[in-house]
Amino acid sequence: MAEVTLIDAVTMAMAWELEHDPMVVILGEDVGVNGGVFRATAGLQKRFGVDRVQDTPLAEGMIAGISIGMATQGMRPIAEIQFMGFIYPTVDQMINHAGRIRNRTRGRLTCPMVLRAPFGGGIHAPEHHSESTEALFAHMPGIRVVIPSSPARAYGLLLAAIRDPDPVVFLEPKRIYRLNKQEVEDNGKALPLDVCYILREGTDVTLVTWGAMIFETIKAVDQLARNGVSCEVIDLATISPIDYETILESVEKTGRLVIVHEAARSCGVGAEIAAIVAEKGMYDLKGPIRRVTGYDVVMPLFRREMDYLPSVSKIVDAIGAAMHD
Amino acid sequence: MAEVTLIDAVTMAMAWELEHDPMVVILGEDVGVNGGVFRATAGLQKRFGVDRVQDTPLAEGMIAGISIGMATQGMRPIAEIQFMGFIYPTVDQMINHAGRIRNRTRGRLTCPMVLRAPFGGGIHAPEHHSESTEALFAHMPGIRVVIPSSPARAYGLLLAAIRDPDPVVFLEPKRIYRLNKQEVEDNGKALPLDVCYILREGTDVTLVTWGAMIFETIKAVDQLARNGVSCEVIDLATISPIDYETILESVEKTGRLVIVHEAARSCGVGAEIAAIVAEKGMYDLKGPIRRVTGYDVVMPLFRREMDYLPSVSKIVDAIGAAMHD
Amino acid sequence: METIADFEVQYSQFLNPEGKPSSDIPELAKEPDALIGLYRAMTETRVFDTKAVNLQRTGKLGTYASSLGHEAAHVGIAAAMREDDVLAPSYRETGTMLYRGVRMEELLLYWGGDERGSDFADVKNDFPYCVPIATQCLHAAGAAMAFQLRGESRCAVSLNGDGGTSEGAFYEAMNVAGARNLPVIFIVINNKWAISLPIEEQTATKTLAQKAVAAGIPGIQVDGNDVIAVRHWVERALARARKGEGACLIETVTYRLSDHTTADDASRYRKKEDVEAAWKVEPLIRIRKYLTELGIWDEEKEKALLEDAADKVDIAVQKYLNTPKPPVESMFDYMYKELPEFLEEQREHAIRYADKNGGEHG
Amino acid sequence: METIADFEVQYSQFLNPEGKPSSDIPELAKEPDALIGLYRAMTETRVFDTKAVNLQRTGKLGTYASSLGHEAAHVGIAAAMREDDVLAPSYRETGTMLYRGVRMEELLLYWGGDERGSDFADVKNDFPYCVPIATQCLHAAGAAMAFQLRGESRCAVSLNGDGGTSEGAFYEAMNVAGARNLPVIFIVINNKWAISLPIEEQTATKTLAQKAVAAGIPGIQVDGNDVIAVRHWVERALARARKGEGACLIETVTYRLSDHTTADDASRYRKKEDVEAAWKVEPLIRIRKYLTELGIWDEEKEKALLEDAADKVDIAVQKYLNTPKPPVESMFDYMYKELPEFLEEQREHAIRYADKNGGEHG
Ligand SMILES: Cc1ncc(C[n+]2csc(CCOP(=O)(O)OP(=O)(O)O)c2C)c(N)n1
Ligand SMILES: Cc1ncc(C[n+]2csc(CCOP(=O)(O)OP(=O)(O)O)c2C)c(N)n1
Ligand SMILES: [Mg+2]
Ligand SMILES: [Mg+2]
Repeated sequence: MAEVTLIDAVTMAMAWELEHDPMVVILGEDVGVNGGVFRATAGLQKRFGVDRVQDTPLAEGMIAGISIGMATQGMRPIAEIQFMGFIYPTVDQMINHAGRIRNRTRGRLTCPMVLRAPFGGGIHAPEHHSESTEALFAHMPGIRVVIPSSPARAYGLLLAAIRDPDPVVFLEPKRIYRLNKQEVEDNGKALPLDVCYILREGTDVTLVTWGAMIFETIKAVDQLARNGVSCEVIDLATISPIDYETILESVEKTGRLVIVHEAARSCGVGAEIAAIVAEKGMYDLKGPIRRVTGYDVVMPLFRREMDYLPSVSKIVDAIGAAMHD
Repeated sequence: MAEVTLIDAVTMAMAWELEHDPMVVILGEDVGVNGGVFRATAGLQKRFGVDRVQDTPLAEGMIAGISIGMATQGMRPIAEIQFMGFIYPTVDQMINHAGRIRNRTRGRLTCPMVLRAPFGGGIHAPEHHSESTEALFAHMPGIRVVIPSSPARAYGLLLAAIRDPDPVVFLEPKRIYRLNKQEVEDNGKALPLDVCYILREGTDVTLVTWGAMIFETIKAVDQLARNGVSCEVIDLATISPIDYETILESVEKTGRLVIVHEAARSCGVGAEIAAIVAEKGMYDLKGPIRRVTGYDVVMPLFRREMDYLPSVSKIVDAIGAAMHD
Repeated sequence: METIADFEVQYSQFLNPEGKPSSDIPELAKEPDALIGLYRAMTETRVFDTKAVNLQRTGKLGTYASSLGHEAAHVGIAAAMREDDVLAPSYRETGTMLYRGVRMEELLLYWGGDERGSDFADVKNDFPYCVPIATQCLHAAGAAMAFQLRGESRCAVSLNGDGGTSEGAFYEAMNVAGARNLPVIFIVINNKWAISLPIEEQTATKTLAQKAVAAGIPGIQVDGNDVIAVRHWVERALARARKGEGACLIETVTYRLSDHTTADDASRYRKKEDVEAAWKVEPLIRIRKYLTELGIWDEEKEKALLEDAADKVDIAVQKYLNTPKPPVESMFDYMYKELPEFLEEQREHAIRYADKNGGEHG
Repeated sequence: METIADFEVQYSQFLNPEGKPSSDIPELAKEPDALIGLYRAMTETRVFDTKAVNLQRTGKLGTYASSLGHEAAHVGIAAAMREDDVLAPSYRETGTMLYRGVRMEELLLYWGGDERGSDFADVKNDFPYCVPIATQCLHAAGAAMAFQLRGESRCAVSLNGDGGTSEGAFYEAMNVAGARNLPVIFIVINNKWAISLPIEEQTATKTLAQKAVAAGIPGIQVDGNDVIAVRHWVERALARARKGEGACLIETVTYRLSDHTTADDASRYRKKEDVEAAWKVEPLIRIRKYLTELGIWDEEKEKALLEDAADKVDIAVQKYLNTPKPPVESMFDYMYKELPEFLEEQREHAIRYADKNGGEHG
């Protein structure tokens, strides 16, 4: 069993499916001989041929649109968008077609496609290369949004996404692509979608987060553990639809909720989690729900991007405040 | 002073600004000789000429993009998107440019444009003609989203939107375009943006809603008034940024919050309102926050669209439940 | 200065408006049965269309986009296709869809506000009507890519209007089809109007066929009121694509004789004279004249055809009108293959309030 | 079949790679000062570029997109423009921006992760670098529409790469420019590569200039390593546009001699020989040879120029390196003309935590 990084796990999952399902194809900009700008598809074209791993011309709306066309005709395309900042030309195709075609045709045509994109800040990238706009896709009926936060979950969730009979937007937290390694068995076993993963059990506060922010959150939690604060850490994993039962159960136990995400606050996914708990878990709450998020501003260029992102101290302070409610 | 419909008020506001600001131009599909598919620009081309009121070729991304180009060079374009279901090709330009150019250039270039679109269901329209996806734009930093709910507010808010030094997405609830008339003085007076409008004062429950849903909400409130329930009705008006102070003050008084919107529930704007109150108004709440919204499904074709929409009875029941918490 | 590339756009017509052969007629035009089949389908399309407009006028159908005047283009395209090819139409190509085997009652259901109208009983792989303009061009390209990857001898056919040629998606689809040599045919049905915008204001190009030059694929302009020309060139294009020679663009020039949709009033923006002139070159007359001249058509056959078509349409209308509303929960049941847990509560809520909502709104 | 339209694409070069006139040289090429000015700007661009790459390599700059090999195109374009025209560049046209008057330290600030780099002190109306590919084509068209509406004699110039020609926005911009006769010039800097995708896989067209045919505007292909040709044709195009004759497309053919950006390793996907061959036709050599042949350039002048350029760049680098971080609240202060109330709390939060966050992440 190999120790792999998150991006290795992404590659492994795609390779497994390419190997086992002849209908799976990869397409996107520079995914072929170049192996993707982050190397997620490195070696795959060589191994599976130019038909299965195709470079496309440069047009994201086109990539989404032809993926939909292929998917409705029996293929299982995995399309890569180079950075989330360039995903917006796909919005029309995703909301108006990918998420609708099954419903529109009462199941006659379906759209089993995956739209992969690296997202998030903190890697000193150029302008438009550090966005986190998962909420846009989470608001689209019929679209699943999935975000892994570890190599093992990247592998299992991506396999599940590819096999899912419906469209999945699979967002990869690029800051942690190579942050750490984990043993991941390349056994083709998918992890379930539509469920949260509890990373730490605790009794005092529930923390809900996803993607790269898991790391800041865990650090904050470790720090607070020394002061005797027991945090439950939930990795949302499937951003849409949300497994709110797991969250509600946890809040029932802890009575406190802090949500951490990198995206802008207003109308972010954190708002939906807060809203659900304010609806269904209100009587369990000992105090206000708190969000630690990116600000409602344009992601700053990199000299100030760390000031934009939720940091360990911002999270520690938010949890601390929650404990004093 | 004339009695006018909401759409008349929209036309009046545009005419006023065309008359008084030579930098204002209108552009969009069929806005010229045809006067717009809903007749919002009827007569304007004739009155102000083909330069000031321009038909464009058929491409929404183009319409947004050239509006941005014009706005950065000193014009004040008002662009019409025919239906909200066709607004998605503008998303890339709106999020990556309209909402960013001031920040990117530290104020050197700015983007005083308005993107108008009719939205919402309930008019027996064809597929893709009944969407409410204001939340997508509300999540974009730097973009204002404004929705009027009466002729007077349409007039005043649209004037404010056109004069605003920053980009505004102005969404018009088409179901109530011609629902009722109101006296509106054509005096060029704008109404303030970024504030809610309190339509009814009350003490038992706070209702926050916007656009066409004001009507169902008011009916529900009237019905409940007969049973002695006193509702405060807040018209959100500016969907982003949200005037949360007015909402929090109201909840402080009533202790109960019901949010009503037509858009799909998950990650809708209602979530943000609920989240803010769960953060800052938690101790005022006597019971759970409730949302009455569209479902997380594709807006059904018209034989079932009324079942999708929040109805008076759905709202009445939600308020009733809130009163029993 | 050196010329490094040059391009031509050709125009083709076989039958002129008087029904006279205007150039070397292709083989097809010599097959009486085939010709009669085309004429029959065109007539049925028109009869259906007239009925649909009437249903809308009497409140029995929603907004409807008429195909009046487009019959030669619609039917010519469908007749050239093989059954296992895939069609990606816009919202107007009723004639093409009917010929492909979509049932009349299905199309009525669609325009009557019922999703089941797009669940074609007999046509399994075609795309349904597509409203967001030009988005379907990419679906056709994607379908063609699927056929190419699987080594199937199938083609995809994308249809859009003149207005649709201004959308980026149209060019993106042609470009990828050119670059990847995809078996897809892009057909632009140039009916001169995009709602109120005349083609002259839509683009500065002299033809729409020349837009193919931007994708490095062949483009041709065809008289879209001449069903023989349309069928001939679409057939040729499909044969080419099937041989692995790639995509092409066909512009069929016709005229929108109706309002844009039943919600539109074209008299606001176009001259009566122009419409009258267009009626003189409309597609049914010329093929009927040609058939008559060939001696294979007469008044009696015409009468029988019209009666037949009316009966067919009536049966479909009855089926449509007798179809009860879809169940309320159907808005949930096709969102995902399996209903996610979180939707169950919403589904129950909808059922609880079903049919209580009528008349409450507005 | 009847030919109803035809088109040609012309190619123009004045100076061949050896610096010899290859066709009738335009007036411009006979003005020594002008030529020297162009050569000077090209050289400064290259010196700046080399320095920027080095800064990145030593950790003093973020990812940077080199302009190596594009100097003739970049400078030729800028030199043809008037000061009050407006430029809408992509992320690579450093040479054009410098010539337009953007300061070197501004561009370094940009690539160094500081928004103030796009707040040009001397160039008030040009667009900043644009990263989302081809979106800027529409901004140029919009700017041109503003000039047209106000009756100003100004033009907009849009720049994008070969890869950018696959995006719908590129075609949408050309189409509206054609349809509305806008004073905008679209320039495609065809450097043969879009990151790892060679132009042959990007599109099936023989030239990129022919994409103009789809918009009904003229298109021409120019040797993008020949600064005289670039400047000449852009000047002609601008003069035409200023006279109200509308838009056009100019393809400048060059080669990306560098990696795509400093984050790329082009050896993964392209052959050394190809790059070596491209170095033989690169743009600086030929103009230097021509100037030398004319007797207006020599080793000494060359040395002085290089020293000068190095000094200029050094001063800019010092200014850049000495610029402190922007204040943390600046991420709020330019979002809207006036800070909305709801942002005040977030702004204070950010200030409270400012500079506490270093090193915490990852
Ligand atoms: C993306 C998009 N924008 C706008 C509309 C609204 N709309 C419907 S039809 C139409 C005109 C289409 O003209 P054309 O492409 O020529 O097709 P035709 O209706 O003439 O068949 C417009 C603007 C739409 N359906 N989709
Ligand atoms: C819309 C969009 N998609 C993808 C990218 C990522 N990307 C940056 S440069 C590039 C290739 C561009 O090639 P080309 O247009 O030829 O310009 P060049 O880099 O060669 O100057 C890509 C794919 C982007 N910046 N914008
Ligand atoms: Mg048309
Ligand atoms: Mg390039």
